Amino acid sequence: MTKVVDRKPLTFYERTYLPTLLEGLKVTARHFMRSVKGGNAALATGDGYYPEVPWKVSEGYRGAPYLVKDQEGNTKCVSCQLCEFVCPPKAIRITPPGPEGVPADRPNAEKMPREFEINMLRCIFCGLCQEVCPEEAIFLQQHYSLTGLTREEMVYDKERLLQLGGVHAGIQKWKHKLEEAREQESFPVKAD
Amino acid sequence: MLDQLISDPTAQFVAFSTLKILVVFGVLMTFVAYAVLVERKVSAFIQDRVGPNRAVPPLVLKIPVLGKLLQSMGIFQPMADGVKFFLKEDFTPSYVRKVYFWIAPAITVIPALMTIAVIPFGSKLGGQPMVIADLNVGILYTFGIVSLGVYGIVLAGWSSNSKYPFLGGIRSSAQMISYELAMGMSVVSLFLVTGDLNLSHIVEFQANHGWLILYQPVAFVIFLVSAFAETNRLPFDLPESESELVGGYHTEYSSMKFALFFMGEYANMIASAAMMVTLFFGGWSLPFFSEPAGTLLGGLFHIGIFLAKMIALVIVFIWVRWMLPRFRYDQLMDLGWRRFIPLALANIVVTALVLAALNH
Amino acid sequence: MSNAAPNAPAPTAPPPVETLRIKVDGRDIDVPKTMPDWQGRPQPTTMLQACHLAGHEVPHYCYHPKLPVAGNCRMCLVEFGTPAMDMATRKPILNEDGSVKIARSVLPYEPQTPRGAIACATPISPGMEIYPSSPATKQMRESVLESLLINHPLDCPICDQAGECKLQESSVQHGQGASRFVEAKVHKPKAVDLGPRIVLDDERCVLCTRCVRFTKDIVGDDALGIVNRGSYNTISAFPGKAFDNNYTLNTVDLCPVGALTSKDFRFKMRVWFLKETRGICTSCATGCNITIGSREETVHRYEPRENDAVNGTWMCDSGRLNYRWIGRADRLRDVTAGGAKTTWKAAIDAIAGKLASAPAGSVAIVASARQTTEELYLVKKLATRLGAPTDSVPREGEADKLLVSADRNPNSNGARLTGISYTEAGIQLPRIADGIRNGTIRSLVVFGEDVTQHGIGADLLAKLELLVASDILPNATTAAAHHVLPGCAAAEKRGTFVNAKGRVQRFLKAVEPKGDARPEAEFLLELLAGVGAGQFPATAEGLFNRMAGEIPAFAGVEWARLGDAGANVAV
Amino acid sequence: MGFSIPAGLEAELDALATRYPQKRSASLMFLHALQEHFGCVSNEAVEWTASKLGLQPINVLELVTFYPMFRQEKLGRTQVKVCRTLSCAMAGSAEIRSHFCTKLGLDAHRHGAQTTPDGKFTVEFVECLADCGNAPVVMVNDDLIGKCSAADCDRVLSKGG
Repeated sequence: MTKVVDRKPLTFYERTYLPTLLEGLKVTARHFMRSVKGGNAALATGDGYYPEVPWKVSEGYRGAPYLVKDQEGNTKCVSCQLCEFVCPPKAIRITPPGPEGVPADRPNAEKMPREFEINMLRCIFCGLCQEVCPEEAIFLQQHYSLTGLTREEMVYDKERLLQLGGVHAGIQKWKHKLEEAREQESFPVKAD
Repeated sequence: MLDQLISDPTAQFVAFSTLKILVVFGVLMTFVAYAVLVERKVSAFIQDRVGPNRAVPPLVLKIPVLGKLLQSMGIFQPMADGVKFFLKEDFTPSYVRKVYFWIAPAITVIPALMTIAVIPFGSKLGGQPMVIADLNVGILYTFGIVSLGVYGIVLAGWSSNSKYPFLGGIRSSAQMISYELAMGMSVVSLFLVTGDLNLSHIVEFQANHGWLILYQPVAFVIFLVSAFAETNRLPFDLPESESELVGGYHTEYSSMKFALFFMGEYANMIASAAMMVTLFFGGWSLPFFSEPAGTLLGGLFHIGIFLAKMIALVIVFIWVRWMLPRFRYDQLMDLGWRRFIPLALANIVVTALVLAALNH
Repeated sequence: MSNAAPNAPAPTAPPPVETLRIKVDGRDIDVPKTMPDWQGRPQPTTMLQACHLAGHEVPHYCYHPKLPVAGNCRMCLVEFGTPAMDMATRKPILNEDGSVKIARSVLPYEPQTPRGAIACATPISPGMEIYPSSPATKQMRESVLESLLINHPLDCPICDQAGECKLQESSVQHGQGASRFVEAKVHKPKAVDLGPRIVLDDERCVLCTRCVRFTKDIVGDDALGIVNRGSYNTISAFPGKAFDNNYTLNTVDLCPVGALTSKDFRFKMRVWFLKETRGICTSCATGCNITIGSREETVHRYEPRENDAVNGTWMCDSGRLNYRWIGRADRLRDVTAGGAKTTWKAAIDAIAGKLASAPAGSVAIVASARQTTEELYLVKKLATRLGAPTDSVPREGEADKLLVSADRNPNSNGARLTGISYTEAGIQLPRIADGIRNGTIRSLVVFGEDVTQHGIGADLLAKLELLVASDILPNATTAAAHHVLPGCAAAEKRGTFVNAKGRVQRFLKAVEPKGDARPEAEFLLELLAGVGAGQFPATAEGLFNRMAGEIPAFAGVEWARLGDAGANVAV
Repeated sequence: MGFSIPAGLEAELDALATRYPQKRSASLMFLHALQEHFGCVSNEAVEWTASKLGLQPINVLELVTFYPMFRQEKLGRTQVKVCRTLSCAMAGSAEIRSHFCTKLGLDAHRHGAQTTPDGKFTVEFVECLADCGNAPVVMVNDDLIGKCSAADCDRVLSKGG
């Protein structure tokens, strides 16, 4: 439902723009004075300033995207390349396994990336990769301080992403499929 | 020989003028550098941040208490900035028009510095008038020089040969022309009141009769807003507008050439502030301290007064920046042409009528 | 699309098509009474075809215009109605306003429930009304789709079909957001090795039997069938028998879901990344129309492109897989002179200088019927200027009854029409060899062929004063050549081929040439200018039009009018 | 391979094939005959049938896997068919089957027919045996046992084998 809010006509004084102006000056002056007196926001919320005291990120903070493993230490990514497709700055680059490539390191998933690279210099931390991932294999994690001395160094490869990403204990879709299939067993399932 | 030279008035004038120019230039450049620091610090404080508090030369930290304090105040930041600007790669894109591209920063910064020449920044110091050039047409000189500054920006925008700078340059020229009119007309009423164009005389008038802001508040408002526009400060920074023109006219500039634009902007700001102090706030005078100084100490005190007023106005410039969003281009034009110019004209007429009535 | 060649006899006025007036989604439309079936024979028009003509696409899995109708997927169910008939008087019942009353098809004894019909197999009748977007039709589709998805593994992330999967598309358009199926799914064999080129995932199969019908009715190799019953239905080959004929990969295209996937393309690239370029298969003289799928200058697959005048919707496996050499690591990348790398400018200048000063008759040119018609035309211009004998190399194989032609060169007719080879390709080669042997021919220019395999041995090549070889891959001839000019695969340039039946078809560039390689036409133009043979248009379009203007067989044909389907020329 | 058809049977089947207007129509009769002879229809038998009738093996395999009466593996000497259609299912046919399975050491959770390793018994679920009034119904070879109880099962087990 649209609610129409009537705008009150401005008085002449208000139309000179001055009252809002002065109001604005007041607000900024207030903040200025507070900072001068030492009531700085960074100090008020933390223990100190950034490089010495690392910034404590909040729960929902979205930092660098990393790949995760499941609780059994297997790569979750199946190289579906949706993140590569959706990535607005084209920071993600996946080399699929190809016909003779490495099979997945967990049963039944059939597929995992041969190489998975994220160019952290291109990444804009938008989180679309995480959103689009059907396997819950990539997450924007709390790491915000990405530095390096060369451009090459800032292209994180699969090993590094997996190592930084850690473990995400989610549902193990492929494992359950395999178990379900094994229970029915009248059809052999190619596994492992 | 030397005695002769010392006693020769021309030689004296040359010597003192050179000295004044050097000192004023030095002070101005220092002010420019520290205006940047003040800008950053004030901005930070307004936004609940801390601002520059890192740069410190080696060994300074060894000084107990003071070293730490200087560092946290960011006193050395301008030096670091300067060094950084000098060391940055001076990159000239292949597609620019080289001559104009190179000359533009200079054209921006020189007029900004030259404006200072006619400002009386003190009463007298050891018998010397504290103004570099005590021109009879001081204010006309100022307007003439200031209007040259726009060429630097327009040239920079045009010669960069790329879209954003070009748009920035175009905006700048329109904006400068628009507000110069309003600015020029706002001061006409001041001269009606004082009957003189010489800035030193205007200051003296104020010392004797009270500040001109009391006589001409409308002119002050117009002058103040126009000064914001002339110096490309927010809310009138359309030629730069980082968010839409990615820097506008100086998008393609780097290193020292960029630094010159930067210095030009702040020098302009300081010059505007100095001009406002001179025109509206009684220059070096205070209501209870208005006699031209006879002693050295008094002279220095007057200079101090002038600088204090100027710094206060510079801080206002910075303060306003964090309070207003950027004007839209049509709003800017509307304000200039349809509000301020008629208002300034009306102000002149009213002032003239009032003066005529009083003189009768 | 009208692609009749202008020099073909003017078509006689087509007989008036008998039409029926029906209503599709409330709008009147006249549709032909009969339409061609999968073999091209006229059959009563079906509701699906009528809906197509009316602009309504009815979703379907088992129906394919080039396969016999099976009607087993039920996805094309639509609600319809026919004019109501008074049983006693055999007269149509009229509404109050005088229009014919339409009786919606309903279940017997349950007149509230609409009864759909499968649009792919139900012929239309006069006055019929089809409701392809009615609520009942939508509900039928939803239910059918839900049923098809009951045992589907939903493994799109690892499925090669994702992105071109009818099941995905229909799920988005007609499906339900969530599954209501809570029981354990039936699990079927996964990653079954069906044949040397095909992998089968039975869980994904929707049992449309397109593959079964294709291999039985089109190829005549009755190798696939459905075993077991009920929810355990499984596509299978007989145990121990591989599904192996030269057309197996068509079943991958046919498969509306990801059940049949190509081993060659397996897990190679997601289809949504592939740039699609219209090309022509170069493996034989049939000239099957293909779509080249490439990403970032790498060709990933060939797929057949529909052209009823040439290949229908099929192509053979051997042609489809004949692309890997384009990206081979040992491709000729550098222009070399005497084994040392040089520049195009230097090489062309040197060759042109030598050729221009060669006495008439001392130069021979061996071209290739794998080159484009435009290139062959330029080669012919060069030969005419130098007075050189020319020929191309014949390449013969076994023809099959479906697509593969005995002539394995894609452009033999192009070589013939441009005058490179005579009625029979290859008859000049022994004469050129003799010429080299007795010393009358001292310079040889070879395009895209290894002449050591075709009667001009390495000993003869050693006798030459000048051997220029332009090729794509290294071979004995390029090894012996004084000048090597790297050329392009068809996928790396634009041009035309004339197929065995005389159909001129154009193909477009899919990927950039590797290294310094350039399309042959480009450096032929420079060579021609260098030997003083005149200027020619620099684009494939311009060259083709110039050639068409000169060669009588091409009279009236223009690049722009070739379209995607090509045009016929007299051969 | 060890797959051979006795000459008599082959002649009989050849004669049978001629009785049909289309040769492939004889497939079912062939398969019945082969199953009777060998106890099951092996892949070799399928191939033999296909070659006899001018079909592809897969066509015959489709039939074999479709009809439940054709077996691809040899069954036990006593075949226990437990009905699992509605009436019997509601009357406890699942318990009957698992009773058989546990007694015979078979896996009650497995799908399809199971034969004991000694080849004596085969237990399987089948669809309706058309005696719903006497549910649960079990068919042991050709004998129908209505209102089957655990005791009936044990009796079958002790008798059969």
